[in-house]
Parts: sequence; structure tokens; C-alpha cells
Amino acid sequence: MNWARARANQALFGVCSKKFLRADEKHAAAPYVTLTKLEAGPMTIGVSFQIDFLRFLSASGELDPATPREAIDPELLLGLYRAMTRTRAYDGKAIALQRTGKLGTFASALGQEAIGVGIGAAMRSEDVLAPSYRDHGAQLLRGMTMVENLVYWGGDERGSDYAVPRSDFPICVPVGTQVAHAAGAAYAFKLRNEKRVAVTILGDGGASTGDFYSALNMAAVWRVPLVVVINNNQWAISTPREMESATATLAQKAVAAGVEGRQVDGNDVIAMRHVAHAAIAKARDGGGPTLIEALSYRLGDHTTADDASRYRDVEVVRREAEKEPIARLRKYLAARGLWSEEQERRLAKDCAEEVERAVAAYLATPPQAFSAMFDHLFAQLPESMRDQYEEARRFAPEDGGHG
Amino acid sequence: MNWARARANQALFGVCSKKFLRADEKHAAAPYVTLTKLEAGPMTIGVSFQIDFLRFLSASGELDPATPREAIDPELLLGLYRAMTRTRAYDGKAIALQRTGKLGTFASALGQEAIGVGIGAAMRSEDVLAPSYRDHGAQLLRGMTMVENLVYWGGDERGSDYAVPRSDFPICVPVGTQVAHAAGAAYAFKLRNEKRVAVTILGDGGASTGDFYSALNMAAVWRVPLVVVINNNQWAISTPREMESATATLAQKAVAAGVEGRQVDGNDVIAMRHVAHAAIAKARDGGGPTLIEALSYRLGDHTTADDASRYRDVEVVRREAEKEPIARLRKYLAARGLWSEEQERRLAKDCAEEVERAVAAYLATPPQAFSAMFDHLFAQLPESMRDQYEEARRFAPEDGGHG
Amino acid sequence: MAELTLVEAVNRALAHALEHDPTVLLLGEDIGVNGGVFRATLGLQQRFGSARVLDTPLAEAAIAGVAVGMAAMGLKPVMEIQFSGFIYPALDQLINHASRLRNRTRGRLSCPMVLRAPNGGGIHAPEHHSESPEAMLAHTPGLRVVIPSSPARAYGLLLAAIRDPDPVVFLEPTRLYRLFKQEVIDDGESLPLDTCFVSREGRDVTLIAWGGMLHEALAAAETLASEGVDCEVIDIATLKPLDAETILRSVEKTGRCVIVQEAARTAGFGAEIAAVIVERGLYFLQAPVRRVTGYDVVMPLARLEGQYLPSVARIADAVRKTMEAA
Amino acid sequence: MAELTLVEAVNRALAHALEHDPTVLLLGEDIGVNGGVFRATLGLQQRFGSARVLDTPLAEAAIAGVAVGMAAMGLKPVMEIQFSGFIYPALDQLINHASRLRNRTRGRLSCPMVLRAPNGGGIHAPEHHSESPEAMLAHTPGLRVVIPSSPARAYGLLLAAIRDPDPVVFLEPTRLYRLFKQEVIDDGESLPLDTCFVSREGRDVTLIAWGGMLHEALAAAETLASEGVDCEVIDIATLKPLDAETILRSVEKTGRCVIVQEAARTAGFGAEIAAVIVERGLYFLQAPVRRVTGYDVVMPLARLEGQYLPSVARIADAVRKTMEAA
Ligand SMILES: Cc1ncc(C[n+]2csc(CCOP(=O)(O)OP(=O)(O)O)c2C)c(N)n1
Ligand SMILES: Cc1ncc(C[n+]2csc(CCOP(=O)(O)OP(=O)(O)O)c2C)c(N)n1
Ligand SMILES: [Mg+2]
Ligand SMILES: [Mg+2]
Repeated sequence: MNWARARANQALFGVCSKKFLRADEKHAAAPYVTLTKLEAGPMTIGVSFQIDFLRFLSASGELDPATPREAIDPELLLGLYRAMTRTRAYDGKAIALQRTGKLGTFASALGQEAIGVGIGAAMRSEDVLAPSYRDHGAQLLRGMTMVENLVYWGGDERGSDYAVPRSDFPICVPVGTQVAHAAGAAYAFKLRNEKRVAVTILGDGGASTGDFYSALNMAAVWRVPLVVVINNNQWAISTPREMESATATLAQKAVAAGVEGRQVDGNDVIAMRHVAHAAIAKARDGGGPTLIEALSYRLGDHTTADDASRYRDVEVVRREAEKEPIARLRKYLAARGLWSEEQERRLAKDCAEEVERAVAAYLATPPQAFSAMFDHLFAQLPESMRDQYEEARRFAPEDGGHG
Repeated sequence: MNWARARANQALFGVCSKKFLRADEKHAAAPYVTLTKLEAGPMTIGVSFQIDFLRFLSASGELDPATPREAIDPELLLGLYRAMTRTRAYDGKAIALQRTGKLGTFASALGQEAIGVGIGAAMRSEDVLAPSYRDHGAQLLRGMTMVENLVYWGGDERGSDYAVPRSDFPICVPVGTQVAHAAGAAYAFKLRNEKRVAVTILGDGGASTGDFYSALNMAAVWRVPLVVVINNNQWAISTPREMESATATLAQKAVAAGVEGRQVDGNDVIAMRHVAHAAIAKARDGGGPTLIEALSYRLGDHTTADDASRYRDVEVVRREAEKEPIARLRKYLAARGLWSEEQERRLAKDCAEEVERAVAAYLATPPQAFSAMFDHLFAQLPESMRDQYEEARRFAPEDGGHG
Repeated sequence: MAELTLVEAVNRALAHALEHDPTVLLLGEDIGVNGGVFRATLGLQQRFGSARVLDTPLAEAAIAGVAVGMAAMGLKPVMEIQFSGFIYPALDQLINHASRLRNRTRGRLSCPMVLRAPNGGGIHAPEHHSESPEAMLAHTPGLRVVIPSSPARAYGLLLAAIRDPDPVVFLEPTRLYRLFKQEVIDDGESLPLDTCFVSREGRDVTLIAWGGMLHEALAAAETLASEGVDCEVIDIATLKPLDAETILRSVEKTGRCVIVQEAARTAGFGAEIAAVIVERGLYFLQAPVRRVTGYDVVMPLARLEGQYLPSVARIADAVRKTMEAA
Repeated sequence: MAELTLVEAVNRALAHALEHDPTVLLLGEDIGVNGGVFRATLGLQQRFGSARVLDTPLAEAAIAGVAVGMAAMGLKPVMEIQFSGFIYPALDQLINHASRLRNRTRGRLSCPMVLRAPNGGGIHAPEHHSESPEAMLAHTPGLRVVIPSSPARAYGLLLAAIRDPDPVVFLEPTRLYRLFKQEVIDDGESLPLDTCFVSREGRDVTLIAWGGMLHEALAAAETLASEGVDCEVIDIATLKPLDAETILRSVEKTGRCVIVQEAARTAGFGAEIAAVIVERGLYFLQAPVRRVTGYDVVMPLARLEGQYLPSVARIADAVRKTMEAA
């Protein structure tokens, strides 16, 4: 009964959805689910699974000789390096702005730049990202501007009106809820026969939510082009990874949805981009969802409202910092003769200047008028809200509405 | 990084909860999670898993020679047989009552008697059951009366005021939500150092809910004495199993929580009781949660409000009926000389009489007064609800309140 | 032109929308081959295919969440929640996302989705099948909340809900699904989503209701007519945005008002109507505004359901008291 | 006796309960070593152990669900939801189970749990951190809903909530957590859960508020006093069950009433208060009952938050209009 069933179950949608959903099912017998019938006897093995782990670049910057050539193309690597550096420059400045009272709460991606950048680099512009609040690494690469991100964390809705990735979802604060949005977007792409992929990022804490699981399960049944990346930075605020889940890996949560689960060194941007790219290509090609667990470490506080020294050992953080992604890639690039101190200086200067320009533009952004809270509530404000609108106008400050 | 982490993660609660939670962790390195380091190279296997499948008694009533002796103790088997027969007798009558307008909607367990009975037989009276709406097999064995169950489906809250399993949860209608209740109960047992186990049952559809996953995940982190049984009867109303989940098994959803997952032939009451008993013993012994997928088939309609012929092939149902649990065990018992036609006749008569007595008592149950909706809302009705109470009294029908 | 039940009218509206707008799709539990547990989607999967009439796994939170994602990408998902008591797991996506997406992104993305669900009791259904959560939804900024009271209104309002560029919650009174038939012209004409309907004109007292309770109110009006009390009966239909003008006009005329609501009393939608009247129509009032509501108790199981629900007798009693006042 | 902030008072009440009742336990995200993001549980895990002050995985629905299971087995779980916008995933367990367990089982099982959560805005927090969902909870039969407005009330009401044999939702106004200190006697004395408090006596108009808005109302009363308008200010404190008598007594005296509510206007709890007044106190009224509320819009991000929230100016304006009437 068991293996027969197991195999039968792979004929997804056999019952009702044949026409729509079977056309592109060429990945049906995915290699990550191995069905083995053991010898006779009452107890037989129904199914077995494996979660692999990928790392190309070690913490000390040594490349595994088996690394595929296309993953270490010089131009690609320089692009990844620049993007990570740019992310970190922005990140540091945002924290500084918050500390001086010029920005609201901000969630730093320090030490996790390879995850966002690896994902961002693997996506096409027509793909769609459903980010969490810690994914400006990916978002900046997709065209969200630093100014937009500052405006958002500065407490202004216009910060989610991205001029460039017009179809990307805004930052998602309710942890885990964005997975369903990405799944729904992926369904839309499949329905319209668009070769687009939806990518979503959440945290290790997010992987404890029912929303994460139920959405991934649904996406797997529908075999939609979805890639779910867990940024396992080992902490959900003060809650350590092992208090979020009793599992050996987070990637194995894929097994519950029947999709491929992979673990990758999220501080190795080469492996990170490679795994993300493979999963996105598979999704684009009709192979359905993949769950990627990217192992990293949150080097900073949870947000600027947090003080991580209350709950974790600085010594551990110091050790983890030695594995951080930027220095690691720099070592490798330098060893390969692709990166010089001079280039580094220039990049640092370019990034600093870009960030300063963004900050200036952010600080010069005029406030929204009182009416902003009404203007986009509905396509058209119902007549019945006219008095509320007028009341708000009457009490708006003289300066036009900056509260 | 991966295996090191994997192993580190097994030291659950290492960070904050050492004293409370490590005392009884002797099952820490459970055999169902195998960590294997493969040879060098960028891609390594982080973890691998297996889901086993258990069946002792074949559909044609042949016993596997490797079946453990204690699982086929004559008295045990006769008890299981009687309990299944009693459940089916009750079930058929309840449907008949509904058809003649004497009962509300009813959810039949036809063909799935071995699951409830196997679980019920494996539990101790001090354990706690959190059932769904289809688990009267287990509930009757635990001491809930037929009258109580009829009163419940007859639309009267008193049907959940079980005289005997005083601590069992009432029938749970919102699919999947009962898993958290059982997890919370299990936590209470662990906290108080009681050697009790919480057992919950849900359906294959229920295994798609976020509630199922998030509660199991939490229970696994806390390593509480919990057993979760999925009655995989292949249908969630009209939704076939393969449209609920793209997985080869439902048992593998255990992998996402890091607990043991087992698949069992849910139509083989010997295996069912055995697996349930082993999981309960493990939980009682501090070994934490287990997820059991019991494979069965819903031979009846979803409920009396459903008409399954709209969405499934009667031919398939007929074939599945050949594997049903009662005839299977009878064949085996008869072959072993443990059961005669005479015993069968007597059992049928006893069951029919018991059911008739229950129906008579149910039909003779006087209605609750209007006040019933206020009496148990709070320990004490707030003074502010006095007018509502009086209004209800004023409009109560003359006969004392039967609406 | 055809005589349709309310559930058939819903089915026709869905079919019309699917036929005329390729971006419309339906999703929910058992809505495909089975046609939904109430048969609202009967035959639609056969007609429009399983990609546009989509059976989902059992997970209301995910259904709502994927609907948000679909809507953001330009589809118009119409999701079905099987019974009203299972709306709750969908609330997070509805409140934290669906209702906010346009506002959060300054209109860059939007969420033109419809959540359909049965609403209310009166059919002796099992536990958790008879809830009336409309007030919670009406309290949520960014949502529209609509409850039809007849086949024709269900048809026209559902089409309007689907065409609306923003999220709409459409609650179908379970007890009306098959209670009566009505002529419904299946011509794709929608009804306005910002209007209350005067279902019966009268001089003496304004009776306000919505959904299943409208019929109790109308029946009470009949009873009272024979006692010489002339009731005006208003069908709220769209709770949010609320058409206060129609209500106030009526109360100005009658000077008296009784509100009928099936949901539990405290903080139900009837309170909002009463508050609007005391804010904007105090001087019209010749008597206290009474509410006839479900009690503040857990919706009882079938046997006592009849004593929980506002009845013609309770409504008539409240109207009589209102007429006696002052 | 000590001068405490509201969040410190909450901490003391929790400590008192943990110390005197071995069945009490706390659970929530980051409440252990970290002491909760607002530090309401600071030091409690160290003092009472990680089995009774329990960090949970990130899953509000499961937290609420396991709390129901714990409560049914005789514990008194006090669960923390980290920010008000994350209450929504817990609603299903709260509405479909916690509030019903006693009733469904005729008292065989019960659910003596407390859900604590921060409530409301005013601290420039990120998205989804400033919600005021109290009306939804007050609409739910079987729940009590309490919102303290000062350290002393937080202490006494929280102890009462924990001792109550039924589920209580305890919403702590975020903006008051550290706004001011007050003498709090940590003697385990609880305050009644069915009483409104008259925070300021006055003759001319009744100002009604709860939680964070009480202080805006009191400030407005000060302003108005200097104009010769004498406000009585009522702190609702326990929304459900509502102490209508205290409200009606005040309105009988003043003849005028303004209700202040931070949540969005439509179907907020202010509507319930207005409805009670027009039902039972119509003849006291010399002017329409006005509501000063958050607008029916999505709670804006920090920059516009100040224009969303009812302000002293808006409250004073409404009172002046109320005084002018009739
Ligand atoms: C549903 C929900 N619950 C609680 C919170 C409050 N909160 C914000 S971030 C966070 C921890 C998230 O941890 P993780 O998922 O690991 O992501 P990380 O912050 O580490 O990137 C919590 C509890 C939230 N935003 N959403
Ligand atoms: C949360 C929730 N959603 C929807 C329903 C309506 N419903 C009742 S039973 C059912 C199917 C459940 O299927 P499964 O979990 O396989 O259990 P089975 O009925 O087959 O025993 C559905 C959708 C419900 N009770 N609860
Ligand atoms: Mg994290
Ligand atoms: Mg099933």
C-alpha cells in the first residue's frame, strides 16, 4: 500500500486538474524523494529523504575545486561583491540615522548580505520578490532605491511605492505571511503562462509559523513557480534557532510539503546565488517550489529597538563574525587577482557617496499631507468618509500635514 | 557547519530551559533521524530521514509471522474486535436516526473503526484525548457514552459533558485546531510531572492546516508527551488526498517538526494499536511527540449532509471496502479458532440492544431550558447580562424551552 | 429571466463574472467537482476549468493569503470560506494585508479580491457553522462588507463586489440560500455597493436589518400592520461603507427605530447604526433606539438556536415598546 | 510602596501571581531571558524558571491554542502577544475555543487564561504594531476585555484577570508603558473586573475613554476647564462586561457625552457605548453623543500617526460643539 500510494501521489492533480497542471510536470520524479522498498516483513520503509548542504567558498576564502565554472565567472563575482558592499554601507548608515533620531526602527542585515544579494542576483527583473523586513540586500539589487527604503523606515508609506520593481511586494512585517502572497503570485504566473518566478524570504523564526507551512504545502500541490528562502540567522529576536524548531535543519521542512529542500552556506555568496539560481530556473521550467535554508548569523541586534547583549554571548558573535560573507569573498577575489586595495578604496568611496546622496534626498523629502491616509485607502474614497476627511483637514497642522 | 549544527540542535532547550527539560531526554538521538556525512566535495548530505510503514494483518486476514506476540494476545484481539463492532453498530444507527429526522448532521467512521479503537485501546484512562468529529471509535472506548454522542449530534451541549473521560476534550469541529490543545495539555502533564499522555486525531485534510504544523512544531521543541494521529481516510469532504498535499506520505510531515513519523495500515487494528501503544509509551517515558499516519478509507459520505457519489467512483469505494478492518480481523480470529458464528451473532445482538437502549435514552432526554445558553457561559454570569437573561426567559416557549 | 434561489443567484453571478472577465478565478475548499458544500459553485469547474475554479487544500489562512498574492498580480480571486466559523483563520491576511495593500504601496499594488462565506444560523447546522462575524469585518478599514437579503440583491451585489477594485467581504445568509425564489435577470447588471434599500415603506417606526434578519423584520412588520403600526423596513445590504443618509431620512420621518441583528449584541453592527443615529439624528428621535439581537452568549447548538435568534415575536415586542415610549 | 511605570506594574502583578499560584505560567515570544520586547516579564524567567516562564516558537495561533489546552488541564496560562497587530492569528483559537470551552462542555472543562498584548499607537512603532482591536474581542461572547489606563489599574486589573476563572483579554496601552509613574502597592489586591472608574468628576459633559485615550481626555478636560466647561471623565477599564450604570449615571447628570476611541470609527467600541446611551439614557440627552475616533483608514505609519490619533484639540472641539448643541 505504501509505495504504491507514494508513487500514485506523485501524479498530482490527477483527479481534477489534468489539463492545466500536467503539461509541464517533467520534474515529477524529483530525485530528492527516493522511494525504496525494503525486504519483506511487517515493517517496511515507505519513503526516505535527504537534505544536502552546499558550500563552495570556505570561511577562510578557499574555493572548493568542484565548484562549477559558471558560478565563479569574474564579472558575476565582482558584481556580487559590489552589491554586498553597497548593502552593508547602506545598512550601517541607516543604523546611524536611527541612533541620531532621524529614522524609525530599522532591521539590519549585517552579516547576511550574501543571502539577499545571492537571491537578488539570481532573479530576473520580471520575477517577483516578497521580502521580509530584513531583505534590502535583495531589494536594492532589484531596483528599490535607498531613498525608498529610508522613507519607509522613516514612517512614510511612499517608501513602498517602488519606482522600479513595480510588481514586488512591499516589506512584510507579520512574520511568515508573505509566503502565501508569493504562492498566490506564482499561481498567477502559471495561470497566465508567464515564465516568471515568485521568490520569498523569511527567517528561522518565520519557519515556525503555520502560515509558512500551509502556503508552501498549497504551492507544492499546485506546483507553482515559487522559491522560498529561509534566512536562518540563528535568532528570532532573542529566541535561538533550537528553541524555534527541534529539527536538525530547517531545510527539511520541505519534506512536509513534498518539495525539494536544500541547505546552503548563506555566508558563501557563490553557493547562495548558485542554489537560488538553480531553484529559480527549476521553478521557471515548471519544476515547482523549492525551499532553501541559508545558514548565516545575525551579527547585529534584531532591530535598532533591540539590545542583543541581553540574551547572547558577544564571544559567540565575534566568532561568527569571522565567517561573514564579504571578507570571505574579498580574500578569494584578491587571491585570484581580481581585486586590489585600490579597487576596494574606490568602491568604499562610491558606496559612501551614494549613501550620502540617498540620505540627503530622504531628509529633504517633504511630508505627506493629511490626505495621504485617505488617498489610497480605496480606488475611490466612499462618499460616506467625506466628513472624516474634512475633520482630518481641519486639524491638520499648518505646515501641510507633517505630524 | 551542517552536521555540527544538526547535532548541536539535538541538544534542545540547551539555552534556557536546561533544568526543566533535560532530565528525561533519554531519547535524544532518536534513530529515525540519521546524520550522515558523505565524502568531501561542495555538496554533502546534511541529514536523511526514513518513514517506515507497518502492517501485521493483511487485507485478507493473514498475519505476518514477524508480528510481536503481545500484539496478538487473544483477549486483546477479542476486545478490539468487540469495540470495532460496537462502534459500527452505533455508527449505522446514528446515520439512520439522521435520515429519519431524529438527529442532526452526523460524521460516520465507517471503515475507519480500527483507527479509533486502536488508539482508544492504547491509551490509559488518565491520558487525554483531543478528538475530531469522527472519533467516536476512540471516544466510546474511553467511556463516552452513545447517549452523550447522540445528544451532541442532536444539537445539545450536554453531549460534551462526558461523565467518564472527564478530562477529554470535546469533539473539535474547526479542523486542525485540536492539535494545539493536546500539545498544551501535554505541556501541563510534563510541568506537573504527571505520567500522562495527550493524544489527538485529525484528518488528511487537517494535515494541510498551519495549526497542525505549528502546534506539532511547538510540541517537538518542548518535547511534551503528545501523540498526533492522522486518520488518512483519503478524502477531505470531496478533496482527494493528493490535492491536499504533494507528499508521498503524510507521516513525513513529522520531519518538519523533527519528530518521529510512522505510517501504519489503519485498517489493521493490530498494527494500529501496536503503533499507537508504542508512541504513547515513548511519550510517557519522556521521548516526546510522535506523528502517526493511519492509512484507511472513508467508506461513507463525509457526513450525513454530504453525497459522496457526486465526486468519487463507487467502484473504487467498493474495492476499498474489501480492505475494511472488521472483516479482516474476524477472518483471522476465526482462522485462529478464537471466534465463532455463534459469538458473532451474540455480539451483534448485544451491540444492537445497547444501541437501542442508547437511542431510547437519547430520545427521552428532556430539552434544556432557555437558561442553558447563559448558565455555563462564565463561572458566574455578569450582572450586566441580567436583562438579556430576562428577555430570553420572557420569550422562552411554554414547554420550558425546547426550541 | 428565471426564478432563482439565493444560492442559484450567487452561482449565476459567479458564472457571469468568470465568463466576462478572464482575470476572475474562484478558489476554496470543495468548490470544484463538488460545487461547494452549498452548491454555490455548481458546474463552474466543469465549465471554466480547474485552473480558474480551484479546489484548495484545507487551510483558510493560506487561501486568503494566496488570494492576496493573486490579486496583487492582477487577478480577481473570489475565495470561498466554507462556513462562517472558519473565517477567523483568514482574518490575519484580510486585516493585515488585503485591506491595506493599496494604501501601503500608495496604489502601486492593489487587492481586488472577494471573500465569500455563508453567514448566520437558522439551519440547525453543527457547531461553528452559524456565526455572524460581520461587525469585526466592518470595523476593519479598507474592507467593504456586503450582506444580501434576496436572490436579486445577491446577484447584483456580488457582481458589484467582484468588479470593485478593492477587497470586499460578501456574506451570504445561510438560511436564505434556499428559503425562497425570486425573478433574477441574469444580464450582468450590478447593484450599487453604497446604498441601503428601503424594503417596505412606513410611517411609524423604522425597522433596520440585514441578511437573514430582514425577513424576520418584514414578517414582524406584517404582524404589526394588523395592529395598526406602520413599519418602514430598511435592508442595510452594504454595511461598509454605510449609507447613513437613507437611515437618517427614514428616522426623520418615523421618529422611532428598532435595529435587528442576529450577531451577539455587544459591539455588533447594530451598535454602529445606533451610534450614527444618536450622533446625527438625535433630534428626530421620539423614543429610545432599541436593538433586538442575538444574546451575548455562544451561539447555541441546534436545539436552542431558535431561542437565540431574534424572532418575529421579539422584534414585534420591541417595536410595541418603542411605539409606547414618550 | 513604589513608584512604578505601567509596564513595571504589569511585571509586579505577574510576579505576584506566579509566586502565589503554582498553576500560573507565562508563555510568549521572547518573554524569557529577554524579558519581553517591552520588558513586561523582565526577570521572571530567572526567578520562576523556564518551565513557568516559557519562550515559545514564533506562532501566535499555536500559542493561543496551547494556552487553551493548558487552561483546560488546570493551569492558568498568561500568554503574551508581542504586538497588537499579531493578535489576529490568535483570534481563531480565542473565538472558536477559549471563549467557548466552558459553555460547550457545560462546565466540565474551562479556560482560565489571559491574553496580554500591547494595544494602540502613539510610539512611532513600525507597521502592524499600533492596532486597537478591542472591539472585535468585546464582540466575542465568553471573553472579558480589559484595558488599564494607569500603573495602579494595570496592577489590580491584571491580578483580577489572572484570578478570573474564564478567559480575559488584557490590552496594555503601549503609549502608557513608560509615560508616567504612579504609587502602586504590591499587595496582591485586585480591582473589580466589572466597573468603570470615574477619573474626574464634572457637571457639564461626560467624556468617556479607555486606555491611552483616557489621558487625552483628561488633558482635554483641563483645557476645557479653563474655558469654564466642567468635564466628567470616565475610564471604561473593563469593556466587557460593560458597567453601563456608571456611564448612565454620569450622562443623567451632565446630559451630554463625548466618546473618545483610538480605533477606527466604524463598529468600534465607542459605538456600543453610544448605543447603550441611546437605548437606556435617551431622555437624559441634551445634545448628540459625539465620537472622537481614529479615522476609518489604515493606521498610518509613524509620520502621520499624530494626525490619525484623537488629539486634545479634536476632543476639545467635539466637547465645545456638544456644549453648543440645543
Ligand atoms: C506574526 C508575527 N509575530 C511576531 C512578530 C514580532 N517579531 C518581529 S521579527 C520577530 C522575529 C523574527 O525572527 P526570524 O523569523 O528569525 O527573522 P529575523 O528577524 O531573524 O530575520 C518577531 C517575533 C511579527 N513581526 N510577526
Ligand atoms: C478550519 C476548518 N475549515 C473547514 C471546515 C469544514 N470541514 C469540515 S470537515 C472538512 C474536511 C476535513 O477532512 P479531513 O481532515 O480529511 O477529515 P475527515 O473529515 O476526512 O475525517 C472540512 C473542510 C472545518 N470544519 N474547519
Ligand atoms: Mg532569524
Ligand atoms: Mg479525511
